[in-house]
Amino acid sequence: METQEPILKISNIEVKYHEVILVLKGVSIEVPKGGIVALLGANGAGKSTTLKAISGLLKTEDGKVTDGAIEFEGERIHAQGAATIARKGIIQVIEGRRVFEHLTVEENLKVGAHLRKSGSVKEGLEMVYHYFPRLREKRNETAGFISGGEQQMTVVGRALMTEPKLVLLDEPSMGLAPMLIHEIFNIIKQLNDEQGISILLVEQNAKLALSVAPYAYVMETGRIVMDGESSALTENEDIKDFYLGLTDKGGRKSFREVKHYKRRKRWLS
Amino acid sequence: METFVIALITGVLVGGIYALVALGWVIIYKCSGVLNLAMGELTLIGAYVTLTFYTAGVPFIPAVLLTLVVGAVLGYLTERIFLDKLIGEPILAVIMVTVGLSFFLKGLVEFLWGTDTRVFTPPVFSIEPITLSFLKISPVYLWSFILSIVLLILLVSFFKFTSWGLSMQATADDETAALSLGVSARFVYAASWAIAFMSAGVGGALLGNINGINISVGHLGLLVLPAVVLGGLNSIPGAIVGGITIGVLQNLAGTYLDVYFPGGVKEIVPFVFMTVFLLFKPYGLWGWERIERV
Amino acid sequence: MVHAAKSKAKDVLLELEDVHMYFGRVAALAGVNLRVRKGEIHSIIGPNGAGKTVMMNCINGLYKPQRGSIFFDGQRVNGFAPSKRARLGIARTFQKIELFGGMTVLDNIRLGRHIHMNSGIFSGGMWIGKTKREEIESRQFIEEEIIDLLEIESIRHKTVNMLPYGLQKRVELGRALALQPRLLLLDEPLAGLNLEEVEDMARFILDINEEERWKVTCILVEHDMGVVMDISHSVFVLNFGHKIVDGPPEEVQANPEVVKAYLGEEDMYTTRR
Amino acid sequence: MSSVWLPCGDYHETYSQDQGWWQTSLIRFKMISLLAFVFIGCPWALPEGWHWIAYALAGLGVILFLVKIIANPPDFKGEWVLYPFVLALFMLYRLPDYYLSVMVMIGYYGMGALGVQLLIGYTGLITLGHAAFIAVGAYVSALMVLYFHWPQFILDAGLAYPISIVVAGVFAGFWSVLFGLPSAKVKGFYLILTTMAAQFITVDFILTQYVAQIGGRGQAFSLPPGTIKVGPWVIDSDVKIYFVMAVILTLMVAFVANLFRSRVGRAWVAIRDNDIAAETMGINIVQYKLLAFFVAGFLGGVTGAFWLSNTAALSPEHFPWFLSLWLVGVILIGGVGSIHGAILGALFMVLITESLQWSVIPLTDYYDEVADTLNPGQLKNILDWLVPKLLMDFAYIKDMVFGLAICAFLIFEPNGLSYRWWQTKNYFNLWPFSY
Amino acid sequence: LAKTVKVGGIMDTTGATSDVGKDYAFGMVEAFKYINENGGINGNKVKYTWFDYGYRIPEAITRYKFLKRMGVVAIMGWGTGDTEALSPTVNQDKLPYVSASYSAHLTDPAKSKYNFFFSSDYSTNARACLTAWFDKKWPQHPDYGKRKPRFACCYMSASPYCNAPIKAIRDHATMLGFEVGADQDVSLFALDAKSQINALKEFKPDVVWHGNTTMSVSATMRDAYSLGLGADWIINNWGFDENLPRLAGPAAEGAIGATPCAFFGQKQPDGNYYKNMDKVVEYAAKYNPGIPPEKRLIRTVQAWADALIFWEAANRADKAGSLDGETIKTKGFETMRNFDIGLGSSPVSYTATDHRPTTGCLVQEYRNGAFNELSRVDLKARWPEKWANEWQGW
Ligand SMILES: Nc1ncnc2c1ncn2[C@@H]1O[C@H](COP(=O)(O)OP(=O)(O)OP(=O)(O)O)[C@@H](O)[C@H]1O
Ligand SMILES: Nc1ncnc2c1ncn2[C@@H]1O[C@H](COP(=O)(O)OP(=O)(O)OP(=O)(O)O)[C@@H](O)[C@H]1O
Ligand SMILES: [Mg+2]
Ligand SMILES: [Mg+2]
Repeated sequence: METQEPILKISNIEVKYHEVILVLKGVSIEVPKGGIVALLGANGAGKSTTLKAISGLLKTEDGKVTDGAIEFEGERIHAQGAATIARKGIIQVIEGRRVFEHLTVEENLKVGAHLRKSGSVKEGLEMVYHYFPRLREKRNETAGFISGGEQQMTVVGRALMTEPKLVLLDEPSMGLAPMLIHEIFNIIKQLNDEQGISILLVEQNAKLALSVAPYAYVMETGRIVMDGESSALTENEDIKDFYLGLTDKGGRKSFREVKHYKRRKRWLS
Repeated sequence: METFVIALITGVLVGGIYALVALGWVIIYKCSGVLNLAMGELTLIGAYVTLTFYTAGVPFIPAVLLTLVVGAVLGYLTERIFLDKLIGEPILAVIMVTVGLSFFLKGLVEFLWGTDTRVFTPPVFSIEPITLSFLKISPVYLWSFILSIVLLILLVSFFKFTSWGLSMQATADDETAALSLGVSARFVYAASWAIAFMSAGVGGALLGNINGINISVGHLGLLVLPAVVLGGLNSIPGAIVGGITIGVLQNLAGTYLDVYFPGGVKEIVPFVFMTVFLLFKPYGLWGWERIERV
Repeated sequence: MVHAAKSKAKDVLLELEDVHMYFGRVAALAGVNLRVRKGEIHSIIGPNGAGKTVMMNCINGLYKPQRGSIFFDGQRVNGFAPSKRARLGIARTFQKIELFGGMTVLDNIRLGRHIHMNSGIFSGGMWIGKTKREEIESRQFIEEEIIDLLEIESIRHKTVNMLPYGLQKRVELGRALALQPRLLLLDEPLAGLNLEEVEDMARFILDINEEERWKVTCILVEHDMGVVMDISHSVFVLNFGHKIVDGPPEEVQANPEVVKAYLGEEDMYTTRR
Repeated sequence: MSSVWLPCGDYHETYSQDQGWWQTSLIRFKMISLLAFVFIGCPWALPEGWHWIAYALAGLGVILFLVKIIANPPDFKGEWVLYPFVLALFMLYRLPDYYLSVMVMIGYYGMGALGVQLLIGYTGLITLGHAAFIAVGAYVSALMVLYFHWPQFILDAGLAYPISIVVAGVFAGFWSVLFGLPSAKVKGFYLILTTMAAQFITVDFILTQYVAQIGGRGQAFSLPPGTIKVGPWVIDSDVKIYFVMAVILTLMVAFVANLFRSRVGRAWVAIRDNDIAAETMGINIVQYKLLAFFVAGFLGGVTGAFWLSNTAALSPEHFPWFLSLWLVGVILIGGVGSIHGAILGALFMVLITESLQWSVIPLTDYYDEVADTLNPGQLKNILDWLVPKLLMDFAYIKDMVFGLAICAFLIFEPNGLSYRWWQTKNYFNLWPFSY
Repeated sequence: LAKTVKVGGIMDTTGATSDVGKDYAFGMVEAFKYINENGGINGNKVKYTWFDYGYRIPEAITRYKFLKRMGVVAIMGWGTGDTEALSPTVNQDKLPYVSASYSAHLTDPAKSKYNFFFSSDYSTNARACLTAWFDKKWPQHPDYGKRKPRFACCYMSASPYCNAPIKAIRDHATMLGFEVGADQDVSLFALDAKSQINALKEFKPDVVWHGNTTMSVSATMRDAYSLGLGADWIINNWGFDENLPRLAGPAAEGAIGATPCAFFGQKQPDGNYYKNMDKVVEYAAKYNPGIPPEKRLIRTVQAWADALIFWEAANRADKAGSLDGETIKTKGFETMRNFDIGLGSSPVSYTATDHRPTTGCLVQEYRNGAFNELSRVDLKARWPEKWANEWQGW
């Protein structure tokens, strides 16, 4: 799939917060048109920051792309405003279920609709309800009061309403029940197949991420430390140890055992 | 009984004026979560601009329409110059900027138009009252009442049925999320200020006709706060209902309580009432409640 | 106190009895019964929107159930405000982090000590006698017990909302511990953590639960089956307000209804990390 | 919560040290010098013919310095060398009365702002009615001083006014709690209204309509010279007023500062940042909110009582709603959530307004001196046209500039002065080893 | 050898009373130009520095201290609130304080030694107007002789300016045999006074005294007009000026008020200017050409009058030897006996025991488009012993 020309091309960008805190130290990522790419990494590695850099939301947090370039369909976008970027078809699903609490679920979806080029709002809603039947039931509830999982669906649905070309998903599985996690990930796959939407996926649950994304990058403290085909990565010892939690023997280790030995080697940095 | 009805009707009509100014507050709060303490000055400017056109020979209605245009432009500029840089800063700071703004605008008004009282000459509305049996109603109030209702309908339908209105509310709710969906916060704020300026302009134009304009007209900007709160800070119908309720309250108090508590009862009754009222409805009639889910 | 007699069973710390909680039409809890024994880790699992968080809120008093009673250590606590329940020894962490963002880690944890201090405005304002003593004692406790346990020496003086998510979760746990609670409610402490942090967190929970100087009873709400099945003594499965089963992990995993309603047919260990 | 950084090489062995007032010797030096400046530097100078004392002190400083470098005794603190010099310097000069009266205004607004800071900055209760409590304090104190029948010995000892200050504080405190009650349910901006209610009900209604009428209007609350007496001193000159201000302000700041680093203060901040979490930590929200209102009211009351000493007659017009707004402005300029904020803010606001006022003088001078000396010509014509216009509209231009100053300030420094202050301070605390 | 004499001013050009305050401030500046261009104080140049205090009393206090430090010999003040607040300080500092507040409380040297103003005080004005109405208007009333005339007051009871003369008014009304109704509170910023008027209609007064400034006065009168109250209006001096007819329109017809002096540019019945009025007009045109004459108010004239009495006092003091506050008071003001300022004001006299400038005043009435003299009332002539013994200081 590397043969395909990329829809998004990040060439070693550097990101600073408040002009001082250097968070990204030369990150390069490529997302092929109509592909899914996973981005793994520890907490504080800079995954969300990367996504914000792409979608332009950095500026609201006094962050800045100080070096490198971000190209979307061959056009440099990192200097543009968040709203402009969104209009181009890059939609970020922000970490932590940022629904419009006071609006109803349906209104939440409608807000997304104002970017639609083709198709009416009605069709859009139908499409979302088709993927998330549960939202149809809650359509008139105040979004602030529905449960975490339902909020997650609302946020993803809202992104779909905009007819995006590229969706940046930040930890979609966070706090979801196992069944729902499957559901969401199936839907992600479907969207990718049926709507041809390209997806950049940030996920803590490495095993799942690697199962849906054919290609993945691994991040540590602001650097890409490893990337490759998922199949290859799953075989990598370090990945196994740190992201899949399998012991050398491939079996699972019990947390009660983990308890008895403390820190281990800190790798690659 | 007659006195009561008189007080009631008077209150409703005076409330119309309050409603007009209250609208300005609500619009800005609804779209950017900011309490605009410069509201009084916006009203002032509206009044003076209309007056200037009127004295320049433009008939009243066109003058008001022109004021709307000017208001829109001014509102847009204000947002661009003063508030744009503050997007994402602590809300209190933004509020304080509006205080600074009120100083600036006040100074500006005094500089441009002076502090002496101006009047619409020739008078737009006749002072001769419209008489219905024992009721005597002065035309200005009647008009402002009608106008506030019209504005109510316009604005409500704007926020309910246009994708614009929705985007604005979304921004007020969660700016970042709205941005991520391509809603430009800057534009929303600019628009909200423009609208607020316009409604304030109309309010001012009518206020100016009640009895002349000078800076003290700006005081109304704050006296309507109870009306705003009564309806809920971000409810447009609330502003109207609030305005009218407060108007009625004041007049009833003035008529019946003044005997027992001589002196400014009329001015403070709204505040007393609102304090008690909030105990039962902490977010006014239709204000957005703070969602407390952990 | 009719019920008081019933739940006198020595080893029961917390007991929910036929608790109902409605929000308009939504029945978040419809007659839930739960018994938590002293010293155990009791997990609560269930689909999103099942009512787990609501249950937590009922236990520590943020919500007031319309029906049913809640006993803590044999005492009926329905009427009590959250602050009062905290004084009785119920502490908790939150699903979405609820730290005091502006403060340093140290101050956050200090706040946990609130109920163990009692200096008023005057001694406080003069900074004399009691206040001074208390402050120093509590500081000592925090340093030696909590900061040491959670391995957060390095970030003591950092402002919390600058910290990455994982550490914030840890600080929140520390703050809860500072109350020296008898019952600790953990609402999705592992959500959004990566494997390594999950392991650490699990270790802390076990320490708190087992080590002599803590011995805290824990109620754990979590979607991470791996950890839940691993470390909890018994698991309570909640499905939209109703209990499905309540028993040891093995039994629960076996239960077909649970699999259908919650885990899903496929290999349940996909979501295990 | 600005935690002070320590320069490396400067450790704390015990926790009590870590909790202490002076984190480093440098800070101690700064604080003591500051106090010396406030109490000696500004208001007091050696009378004619006594300047040799200052020089003597300087001499002592030199000697200490020599001792330090030659025979360095083990427990000889470095800053001891500096104190004599500082003192000597402060003893030589003093501010003219007018500047003292400006300082008094700064102090007055500073005191007022402290209460507001406590409510808004530390407990997150937005108030726009603080002037009401200042007013209550002022009137209580005035009533006591004027109408209360004090036992003679108290009058002789000059305790009447000091006592009245405390009583005023307590009374205002309870008054404030009364209006704080709604805060149990009312949150956020809606609280603004209830506090505004406090303002209008208290000042515009109760005080003006009833209290101010006691003993016949007008002269009733004018304080004949000599009424305000602290101990042996009759407070009748700017210097004495200044001292009253300095003492009260210092006590207030110390009190509040201590409060904020103790249990109560932390509870308030917790409520501000996240009331739900605070409640689950065992903090009784309502109780602490009311406590905050009480303390704020108390500070307000004391402020008002102090104001008596600076004015010769009391009328409700001293405490308009504008004052409440102004005080909020002060803390926003100074920085929300810091004690420095209140003081720095007051400093900024007063100095801005004052300097704007001064700038009128050259304009007036133009007529009286410049105009005639200029020989007729284009320039003179322009000036003759421009200056009167400026002079007449000066007040408005002043308002505009003031407004712009506030806006500009908040746009470029939205976290207020105290933030910068904090940075610089830490820079100096770490100095010279600031790595 | 000529030295410069410093005089300070504390004016309100941005505050609550700026609608009249600005005109007064202008007038004051022009007046001092005039003084300087006519020899100053016995050849000494006067340097007049004024500040705006925005009607904020703490501000007024700092301004006062600033001026004191500049070493001014006298201060031209403004509002009642701040004048009374400063009065004791002024006594202590021995600084003559010529204010635009004509509150009777300032006329008793026992309490306020250094406060002066040229005009009849509010209480005197009110007494005079009531008397005038009672003499001239009441007899023409159909119910004359059938019943007592009914009287009520409208004012902002919170404002020192408004409520200063209330006690005197009540006293005078009862003395003349009015039936006095309940007061109505009208805020200075009131946009409408409908409820107050409705309340008044219950009482059916024949004449109402209004104690506010022009804005709210006109508002009240318009409502009274449109609600058909049908009473005559007596208006205190700061509410009675050229703006009243502009604002109130037909409602202003028949309004009665005491004017401390003639209106701006007003001519005597014989058709030529009052004494010094030509100067006022001339200097207004000369130094503020920007403002058209019809925009200038009686306030300018009042400012002149205040400036001129100070000028006279200062001249006398200077002749008497020195120009310090105390001399200006004792050798200056308190030596004036029936000194005629011109400008249509009554001649002023001050004694060491009595600072009431005049014993009566000119009562004017607004009718068909112009202010006309209704009558000149001299209270001292009419109630000598009350004037001497009772009516001072309130
Ligand atoms: N607004 C900000 N100001 C300063 N530093 C920030 C800001 N936001 C993030 N950081 C820092 O940037 C680093 C990366 O943050 P980021 O949220 O991108 O990590 P992440 O990989 O998304 O972690 P998580 O898995 O918790 O989302 C963290 O160390 C964090 O402290
Ligand atoms: N304050 C509230 N007002 C109205 N409805 C509420 C409120 N709190 C919870 N609910 C409803 O109660 C139900 C249960 O919510 P809860 O947060 O307990 O789910 P949960 O089990 O915690 O799910 P998750 O695992 O996603 O957190 C949801 O349907 C939600 O809509
Ligand atoms: Mg992230
Ligand atoms: Mg939950």
